[in-house]
Amino acid sequence: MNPIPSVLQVLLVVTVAPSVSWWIKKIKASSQNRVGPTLLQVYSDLGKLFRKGMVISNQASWIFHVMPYILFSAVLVAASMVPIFFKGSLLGFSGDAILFVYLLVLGRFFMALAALDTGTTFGGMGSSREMTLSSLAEPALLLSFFALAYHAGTLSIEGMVSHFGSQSPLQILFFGSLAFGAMLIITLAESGRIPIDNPATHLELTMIHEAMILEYSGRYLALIEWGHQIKQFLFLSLLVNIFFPWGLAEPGAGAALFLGSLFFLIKIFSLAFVIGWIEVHTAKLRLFRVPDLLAIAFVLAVVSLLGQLMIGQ
Amino acid sequence: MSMEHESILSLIHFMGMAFLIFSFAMIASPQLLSCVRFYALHSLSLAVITALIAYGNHVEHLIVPAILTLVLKTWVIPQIFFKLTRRLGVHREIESYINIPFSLVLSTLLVFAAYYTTGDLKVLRPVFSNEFIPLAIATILIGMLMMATRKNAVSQVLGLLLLENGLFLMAVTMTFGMPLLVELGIFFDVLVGAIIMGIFVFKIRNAFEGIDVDDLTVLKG
Amino acid sequence: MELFFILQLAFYVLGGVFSLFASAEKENLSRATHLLAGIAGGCGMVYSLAVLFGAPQVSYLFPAGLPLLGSLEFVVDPLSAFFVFLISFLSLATSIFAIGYTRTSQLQKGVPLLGFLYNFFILTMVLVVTVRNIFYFLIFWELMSIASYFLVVHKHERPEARRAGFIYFVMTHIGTAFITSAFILLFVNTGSFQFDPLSAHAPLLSPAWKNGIFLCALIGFGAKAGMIPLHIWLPEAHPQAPSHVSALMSGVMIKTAIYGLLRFLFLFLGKPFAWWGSAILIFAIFSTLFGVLYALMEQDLKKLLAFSSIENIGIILLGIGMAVFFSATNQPVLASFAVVAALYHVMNHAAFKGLLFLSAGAVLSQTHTGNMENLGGLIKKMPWTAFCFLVSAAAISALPPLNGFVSEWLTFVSLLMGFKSESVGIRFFAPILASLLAFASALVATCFVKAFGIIFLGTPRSKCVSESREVDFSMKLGMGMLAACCVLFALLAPVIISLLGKVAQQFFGSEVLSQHFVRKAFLIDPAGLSQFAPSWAFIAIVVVVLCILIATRVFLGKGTIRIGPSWDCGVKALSPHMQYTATGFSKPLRRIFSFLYQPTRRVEVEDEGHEILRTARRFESKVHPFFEETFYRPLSKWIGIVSQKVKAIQTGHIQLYLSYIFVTLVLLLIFLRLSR
Amino acid sequence: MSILYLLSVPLAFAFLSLVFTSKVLVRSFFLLGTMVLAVAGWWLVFQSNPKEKIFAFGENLMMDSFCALFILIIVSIGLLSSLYAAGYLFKEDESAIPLVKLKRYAFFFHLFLFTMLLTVCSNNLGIMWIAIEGTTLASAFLVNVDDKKSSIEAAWKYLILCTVGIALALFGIILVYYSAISGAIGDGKDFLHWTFLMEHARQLDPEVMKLAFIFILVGYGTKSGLAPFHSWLPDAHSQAPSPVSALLSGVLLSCAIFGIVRFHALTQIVTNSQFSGNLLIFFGLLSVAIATPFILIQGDYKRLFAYSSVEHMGLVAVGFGFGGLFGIYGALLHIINHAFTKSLLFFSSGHLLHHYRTKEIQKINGIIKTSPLLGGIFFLGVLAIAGLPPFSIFVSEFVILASGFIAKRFAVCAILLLLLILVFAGLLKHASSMVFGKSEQPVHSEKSLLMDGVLCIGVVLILVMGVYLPTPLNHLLQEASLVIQGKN
Repeated sequence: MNPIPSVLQVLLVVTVAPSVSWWIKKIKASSQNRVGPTLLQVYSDLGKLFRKGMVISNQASWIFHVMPYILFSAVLVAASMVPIFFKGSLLGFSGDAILFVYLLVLGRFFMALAALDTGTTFGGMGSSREMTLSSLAEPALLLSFFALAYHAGTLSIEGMVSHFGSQSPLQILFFGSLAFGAMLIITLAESGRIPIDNPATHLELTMIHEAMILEYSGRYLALIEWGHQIKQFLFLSLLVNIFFPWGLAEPGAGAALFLGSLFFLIKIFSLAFVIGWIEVHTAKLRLFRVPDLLAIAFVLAVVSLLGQLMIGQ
Repeated sequence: MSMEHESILSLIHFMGMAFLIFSFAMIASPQLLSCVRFYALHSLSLAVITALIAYGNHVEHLIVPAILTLVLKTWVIPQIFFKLTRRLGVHREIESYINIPFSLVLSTLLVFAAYYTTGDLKVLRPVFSNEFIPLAIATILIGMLMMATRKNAVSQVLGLLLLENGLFLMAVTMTFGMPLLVELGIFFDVLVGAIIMGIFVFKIRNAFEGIDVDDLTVLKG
Repeated sequence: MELFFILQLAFYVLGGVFSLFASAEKENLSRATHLLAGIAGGCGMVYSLAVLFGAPQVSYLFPAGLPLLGSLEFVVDPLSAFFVFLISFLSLATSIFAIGYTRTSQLQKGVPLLGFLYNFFILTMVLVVTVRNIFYFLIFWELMSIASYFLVVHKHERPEARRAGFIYFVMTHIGTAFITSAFILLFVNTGSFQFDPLSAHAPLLSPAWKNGIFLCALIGFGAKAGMIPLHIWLPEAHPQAPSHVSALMSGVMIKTAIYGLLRFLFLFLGKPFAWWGSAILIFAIFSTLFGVLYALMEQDLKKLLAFSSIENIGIILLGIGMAVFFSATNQPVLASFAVVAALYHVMNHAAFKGLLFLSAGAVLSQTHTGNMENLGGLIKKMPWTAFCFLVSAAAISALPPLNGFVSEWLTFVSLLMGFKSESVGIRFFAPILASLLAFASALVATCFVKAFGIIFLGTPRSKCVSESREVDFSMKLGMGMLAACCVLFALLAPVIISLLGKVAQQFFGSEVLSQHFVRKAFLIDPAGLSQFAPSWAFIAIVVVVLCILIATRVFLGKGTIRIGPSWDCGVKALSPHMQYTATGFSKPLRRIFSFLYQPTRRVEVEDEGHEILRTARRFESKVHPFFEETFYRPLSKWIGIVSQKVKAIQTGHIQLYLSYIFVTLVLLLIFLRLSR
Repeated sequence: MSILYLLSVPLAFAFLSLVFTSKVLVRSFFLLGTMVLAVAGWWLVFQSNPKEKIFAFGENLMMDSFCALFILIIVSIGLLSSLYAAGYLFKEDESAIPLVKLKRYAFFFHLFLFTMLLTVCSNNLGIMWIAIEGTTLASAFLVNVDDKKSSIEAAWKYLILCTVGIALALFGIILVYYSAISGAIGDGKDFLHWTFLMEHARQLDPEVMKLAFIFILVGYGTKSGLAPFHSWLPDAHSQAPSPVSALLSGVLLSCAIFGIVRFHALTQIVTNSQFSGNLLIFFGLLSVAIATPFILIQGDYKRLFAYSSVEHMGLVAVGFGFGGLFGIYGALLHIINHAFTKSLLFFSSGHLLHHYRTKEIQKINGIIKTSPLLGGIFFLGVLAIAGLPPFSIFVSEFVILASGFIAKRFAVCAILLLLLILVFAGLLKHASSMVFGKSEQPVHSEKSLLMDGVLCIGVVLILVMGVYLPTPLNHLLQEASLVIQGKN
């Protein structure tokens, strides 16, 4: 099968990702009866950042310079493994869910190091909190993947998506909903949304993700922001394609691709609406209450696995 | 011959009783020198018993140990003790962990235990007459009691010699005595043992100004 | 090939003898000893790789000196060859490192003895994994412990070195006692001291004997491997030894225990029972979790690395546990995959843990302090060491392109193959274990972000960092070799797995073929769960990074860069003490897991009069060492009390001694009377 | 006749040493005596065929492979001890011992060797009893060479306790003699000959034999330092000068065990039950158990090695108790290994006393810094006695453990392993606190080549025996274990 649609898919992911984060900002603004940024505003911000010069700390070492590229490439490789607009993907054959999760860990590892590099308190605080919370989130994410793998019989994401595509919704409703709940909480944690981390503010009490990239500016900041938006988009597309897989086009179908991807965009924007709605209606949790939320996600994943075992497929 | 046999038998029993009384006397004597004298008498009765058994059963090679006991244990060893106590100027009384009446009660208990355990012993069919076995074991137990309760080094040695006498009586009544060579060796050992213990008592008195065994408790743990 | 085997032993002996005459001023002799050790490592790699690549087994028979106890026979079969390769390649790297390291001020005095013990230590390890006789195995096993004891106690002026040495030697001795009883139980069954009759007789063992022998072997080898309840010596002993030795101890010595365990489980005990698998899994998951949780709380770098060794031993045992479980429910192909996963992690751990200890040694040699709190900003002074530490930190946190991820992925998949077994218990617990493994590896990532960040990044926290400068060439070469291995072992994964397949064949018979695990460049699992191509992942990441670099350079030009001070909220006095410290970094986890750590903190506050602006003079926070406090300390206190009590029977009174004799005599007479 | 020659050598040199007046002559004849004895002993043992027995003095004296082993130990350790004593006691510096004491020491030393050889060579159980009593009397003077208060106390306790013990043993011998007579086997002359009794063991009465073995076990057990009767051992061995305590610990205890094993062999055949074996295992285990706490919290290193002797004698008793080829072979090998290792340890403690003038473990640290040779050998010696592999003790402990597992006594072996670990921990704690660390006391270090030479010979011996066992020794051991099992 020709690789062109999958290459196209990666490019499409890269371009559509900022629009989803714009859509969430738009929902928040409208619910606070503000106007909110226009669609072009997000893209122009990125463009502006790319063109601006950079102010780099005198303490920074080569890790500070290398980190944005590693982060962006890790997210990009992860994106090329996940079927988004249709059931195929560029590098899906080379790995499975574990590789996907650990690619994100690679990005986070270097981001935490770069945060410590400039020797500021914010960097240390951000990396310490980020690594702690992500190490609590990772087992829940992997366990929900394992629960899905138990049902789908394979660990590769492509396999899971095509398997759940052919399943009738009623059959997987019970354990699927539990796994969806767990994955949703993890998506909020990974993309740094409200209940866990406040993306919009620079108040040291609340920021985790922002604290790490405080020292960045110009091109590096653009790459990091963009990577972050792609990662968020990836998680949302994972949720959509695994739990609401209907209408996703087969890899070969030329014409159906457009229809399938259109249908996918609708689904993704509605899920983004849900994220935005959650963000508006919940307050940020205290830092040491977040482990309880992640524990809930872990329990949901365990129960979904137990459910499958008890009911027996 | 039989009458003579009876009289020898009764004589032996009388000496056996004397043997037991003297061991009681030794444990009950408050004075060191009287204890040594009783030891001499105790060995004398042992010698007589041995001689009588030898004569009664025509066991010639028992005569030599009888004479040796007579010479060594009734005369040589007591002399050593007398010279020792005189030279050392050791005070005469015998200190003990338990007072004399209590030690007498204990020794009677031991004698009763000896008779109870070995009185009707089917296993040991002694050559001569079987009531001497409990007597010998009683003497051994009294010797042990004496050693375990006396504070004075010399009286400990006396307890040991009392124990040896019990053993020797057992040997004589059980098997008409060991082969001559072994008997000589045992006597020689007992004699040298007594001499060396005497030397050591002398050393203790020099070092500790007194032969009270309680000072000898420096080495612990 | 026998020639290379003899050559290796000869070179070690020669190196040892050479070092006895070397002394501080005669530099070239101490350099020669480590060079010889390196060459010996090279020879070892030659014949072990040859055997792994299919050459016939190397075997050698020494004339035995002792009667009654069998012959001193050495055979290098695939399993031994793998471990010899491990020992040789790591000792090659550490020897090259040691050439420079022994010259630094760290180890000026006692060099001759150190060199001799170093060579002797590696020699005994090689002998342990190749000997084929019970009695001589135990002799070399204890010689290995003696050599490592003297290395741990090398700087014996410090009381903690002596204490660490003591704990280490006693715990090893306890382990050896169990191993001895396991071996003798086997000997009693088969009547021979050689290994081959033991494995031949394996199927005829009765269940009671098998369980007994299994327990003894598990406890014995577990104590040496640092399994969780018996691990207390590891964080004490490894930091005290010189760094290139603790690299060997962590990288390879605890693996000889894994070698012993494998030989028992799959060769001597025939078909295992299912509960063995679950027992090993329980110990494994505890070791993994407790290992990393305690590593996170450490300030001393080498103690942190020692605890992380416990964690990696847990991962290896997870693989072995699943292998035992699968072979108990007679699925040999799945079992061999799990064994391959465990062995692969053994090799990877040797590579990156060795590199971690070597770079820690480099840092120690320059800054003379292992405490992370007063390091920082070393990346500017020691860039090469920092790069190697970064590579090994990334590898141990299982980041994709490197070898850590490959063996972690294999362990994950071997755990998840539990789906295929029919017992519901394992079908449920296998994924739970896998998620706990994920949790542990995430914590490892946190731990090594802390370690690397606090030591190498940010601004120097104390002046001892300023005098340090990059280490000399031999140390850099040693570290570079191991860093290259971390990448190489990832890219060559298909080749390595087919080699390890041969070792699995030795355990599970010949129907296990390597194409069950490898298809061209892909690692596949026999249960068909998933596939993974390490080379593809590596190429993908590198290519994408280059593309982005070139794209931004071409489209947006160079871009102006202005150097300015880090953001200091306008305070204008961003002092190094404002940075996060190691204690601070692990503070959130200490709070979240306070039920386990029971943290205690003591703050000495000093206020010059006004109580608002008080300055904390001294802050001390301690974590409750669970195992020492609840089991080992009370045990030793109890032994002390009992001994004091028993001491009372020797009061010095002669009468008492006499009554001991008489009372025993009377009791014996009564016993005789009753027993008749 | 050659046994009589062997016995006459020490006797002759004992009385010879009283004759001389100058210290040099006494010293040289003292050394000459043990050298001649050693050569005579080795020649006698290694030229005779281990299979058959050599009789002398009307079958009262006998030498078979079992006795030959002990002769080897006595003469070798005697030689080592006299070499060490030549350097340790006969030194010329200010604290030299007066000539009269040296002559007395030489006299009793050779007498002591004579009595031990007599014990081992005697076929007649009565003569064996007399010889063992002789060893007590001879060594009583050796214990308190320097007339300090504590050494007199130790000698006194040693004398009284051992004499009481041996008296009880006499009772056992009487019982054996009695059972021989009541069995009415042959003419009365050689009823006490061990070889005779072994041949006619079937006719002896089992009940009397059991009673006799109990008295023998209590009697000779006191002499060999088994558990409840061991109280004299730490005092005597720690107060005696080092060459003497090496001889006491290494050889005298083994000769007492020799006595017990002879009766054990006899009882095993007479009662053909494990009665005596179980008793030996019980008391052996009790000795190891009682010695362990003392080793753990000991303050004085000579007492530490004395208690380690109690522990190793317990191990030997357990080895004989397990029985079988492995058990007896291991126990005999353990006696030899223990003799050499323990004497090395006492020689090194003599060195320590010589250098540091104190027996306190706390007061000594950093030996490796002040005198590396002594520190190294001392530490290796302690590792050897703790039973670590390259040394010989590990070989025999392994064989004894193997025999324990063969005899299916898992509980006993488990307890033994646990106790051995505790002993190892105790010994290591003391040794590492003494050898390592910073040393601050002044050291009176005048080197004596002879003493260091003996130490080096000792270390080399135990290392070699840990790896290689000479074949003639191996034949002797195999033959001896057959003799004890009564199969030859």
